[in-house]
Amino acid sequence: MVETVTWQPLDRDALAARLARDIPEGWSVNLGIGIPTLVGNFVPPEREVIFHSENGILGMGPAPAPDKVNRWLINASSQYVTLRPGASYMSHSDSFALVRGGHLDLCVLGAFQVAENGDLANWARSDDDNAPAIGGAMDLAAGAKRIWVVMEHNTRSGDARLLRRCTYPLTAKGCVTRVYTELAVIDVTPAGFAVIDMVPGLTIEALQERTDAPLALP
Amino acid sequence: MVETVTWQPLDRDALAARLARDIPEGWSVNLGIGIPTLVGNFVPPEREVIFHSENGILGMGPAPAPDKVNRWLINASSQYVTLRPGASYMSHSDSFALVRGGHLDLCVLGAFQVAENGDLANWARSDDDNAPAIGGAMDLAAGAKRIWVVMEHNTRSGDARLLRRCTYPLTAKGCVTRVYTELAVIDVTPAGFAVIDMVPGLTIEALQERTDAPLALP
Amino acid sequence: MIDKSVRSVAEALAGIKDGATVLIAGFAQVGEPRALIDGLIEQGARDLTVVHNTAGRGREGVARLIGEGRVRKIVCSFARSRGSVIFEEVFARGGIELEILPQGTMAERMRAAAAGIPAFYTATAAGTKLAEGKESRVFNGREYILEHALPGDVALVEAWRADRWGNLVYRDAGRNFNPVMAAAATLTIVQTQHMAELGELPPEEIATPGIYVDRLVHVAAGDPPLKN
Amino acid sequence: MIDKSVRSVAEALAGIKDGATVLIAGFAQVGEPRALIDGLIEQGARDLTVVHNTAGRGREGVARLIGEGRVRKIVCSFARSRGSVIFEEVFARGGIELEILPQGTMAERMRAAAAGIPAFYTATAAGTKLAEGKESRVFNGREYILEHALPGDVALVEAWRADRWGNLVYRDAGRNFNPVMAAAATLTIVQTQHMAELGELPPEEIATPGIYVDRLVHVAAGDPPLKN
Repeated sequence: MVETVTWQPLDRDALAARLARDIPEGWSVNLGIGIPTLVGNFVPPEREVIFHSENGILGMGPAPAPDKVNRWLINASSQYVTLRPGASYMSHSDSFALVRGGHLDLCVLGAFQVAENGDLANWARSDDDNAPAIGGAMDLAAGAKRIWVVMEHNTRSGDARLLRRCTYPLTAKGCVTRVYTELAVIDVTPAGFAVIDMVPGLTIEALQERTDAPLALP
Repeated sequence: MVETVTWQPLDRDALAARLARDIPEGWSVNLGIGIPTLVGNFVPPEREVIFHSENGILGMGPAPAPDKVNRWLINASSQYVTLRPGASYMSHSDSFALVRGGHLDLCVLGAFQVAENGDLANWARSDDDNAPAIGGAMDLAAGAKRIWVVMEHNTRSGDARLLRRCTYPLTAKGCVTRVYTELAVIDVTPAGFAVIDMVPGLTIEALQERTDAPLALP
Repeated sequence: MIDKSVRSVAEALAGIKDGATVLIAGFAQVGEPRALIDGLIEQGARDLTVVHNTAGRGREGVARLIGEGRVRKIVCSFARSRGSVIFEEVFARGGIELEILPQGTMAERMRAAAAGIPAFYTATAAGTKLAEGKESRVFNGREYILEHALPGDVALVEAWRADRWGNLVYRDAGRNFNPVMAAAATLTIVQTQHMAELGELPPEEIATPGIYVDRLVHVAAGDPPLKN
Repeated sequence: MIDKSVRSVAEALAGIKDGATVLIAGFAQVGEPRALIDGLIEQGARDLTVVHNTAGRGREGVARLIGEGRVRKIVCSFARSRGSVIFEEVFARGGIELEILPQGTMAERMRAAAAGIPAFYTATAAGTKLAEGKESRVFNGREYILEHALPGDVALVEAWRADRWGNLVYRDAGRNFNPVMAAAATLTIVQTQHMAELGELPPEEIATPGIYVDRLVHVAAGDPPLKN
């Protein structure tokens, strides 16, 4: 099949911005490492969103100017951040009690794979990874009210990441509620994946070709 | 048997003072309702003992002068207290985490009965008490490193309170390590009760007569 | 702009349903959200399960809520105690269910609800009458019982200072059950003695972050009543 | 007079035994008790179980402790990650045991140890490879796994300010694992950037009360190193 490319994938910033559009004022949100962290740059400060970091910060603001760095104020990705008025500190145990207790409206995570039943795989590419870096991802995946995944639609070698079943070790079962890729926004529903947005010009058929699990239009 | 009364029982204040003598500097201590509360009056302020109250105070000082009352500062017996320098506040959940986690060196409790295996009964005089007031006694009894009981040696009708086995419902099993009465100080040992002090003039035979469980001298 | 403050106690309490589980903070009237309790009586919800340290004392507050026949079940650590006159009378005629919990177990069951822990083991009450009917298990030679999370549909909380995000600071021993109850309920309603500007409360001192708070009403209730 | 301060790092660390479980706080070098870690290397205890968020990064701190062959087992949430060069090498040749935990489960297991809870249920990691060999149980239709308390023989902690009772205040994100580790160990050793007079630390702000602290050494370590 010859496909006429009449559409453009989103770049990382545009993808982060696309996701940021959907975060309403008042939500408490944790942003994972990678593209998720970029999301914070696209939530305008006048839209009050309360950003949480696992290392005990609630109410983070954007990165500081280079000459205004507070070396005691880093996020869970070890990046310097600022505090918004209204911010507060807590210990690691209180911070994860908050996570595990379902008090975050949203956590945005990167992923290797997402399955149509909402299963998430984002910490190991193989069962043989015997010394992985898990951090807080399993706690966040199991705990937040909503898990939105932001990832590239396909691997570098072109394999699908939106699958019938994950082939990599799971981070959590059935936790993902929405996926943002450079091509589309896809809800995870009881009936499987449902495409709710695509980049202009892209067809559902072209998207399906790049996707292992069946896609529905809502 | 005719007994020559050549000894005097301690009054409440003397009993509290006797117990207070045995609390070393540096201990963290919770005092229950009743005679235990009096113990605080007999620890001189220069001997630094850290008094805890279940409602979230660590580092209580003595009662305030009547014109210096802070209505926001009460202990677990609902009495006005003061703060010592070095005091801190915590929530109820943190306060009982501290209790349950074994961080108190000592809790002094009143009791109805103590058994020679350390069982404590201090919340109900009958299995039929279907609406009791338990408060924090079970948590303290199960959690503190040491439980010292302070109580009258006998009931008003003359029955023994130091028993082979408690007949009242238990507060906790095997928790009591020492008992202070107006007549004696008695350790709870793996072999049962061992008298370590008596009021002057009292004989072990006279004390045994007032006690259900066998008493040993250490 | 996030602003959790509402204009009246009635607005703060709107929508509480019959049958709700209501966590009511405070310890011996210190840090007790009395205006919200009175408002709940006005509001009218019935058949409530109330979690509070006592079964009410005197004739006001939780005692009055019970007296008005609105509490199906009370969960507390002190039931029969000095001044629990209304509870006694209602309980004697079978008008209220009672669940007695050790105070620390009550606090920890709410902390578990807040922290996403459905159940935990504790040595408190093991081997006692209160352990009857509860699962027990031995760890390292000691007996523990299994206790379950105790979540609230609603929490009523009193703060000393609050900002529009719902960040709370408490005064002295007024903290007590307030933070754990605030975190353990689906709908957390706060009466605050003072309102602060956003950013005014020190980030190190905030004992309840606003994430746990839903509605906020300014009630300058003043000091707790003097005890005799 | 209670005075938990000692004169040197060596004195603070005296008596730590071979085979001890050592909780080491800090998150990405913020709030990390580096002077105590270096002191532990000097002190000489071997065969340690170390609980720390990572398996060490770079060549200093926990990484160096591992590199010197003093750690029998590392319990962490990040093992293989950027900069974990020493761990990688020691692990590859079978020179260290590894227990990987989700970060929140690690924190909560220590909180349980501090709070007298031998075990609790959590949904974190349920249904994943990390749940293999762990008990699981369904509550309200959801699967949870049983996790056990994780107590330390020793905790190494960094505070911003401390008084002679061992009351601690932390700075900004320097709080992290410090309070929970301080509370979860039998012997809690603190390095503090500043000493305060007793009564100087506000009772509302003390994040670790002195009851959890055993020894205190003044180390004006300064700000954490600048990240690039």
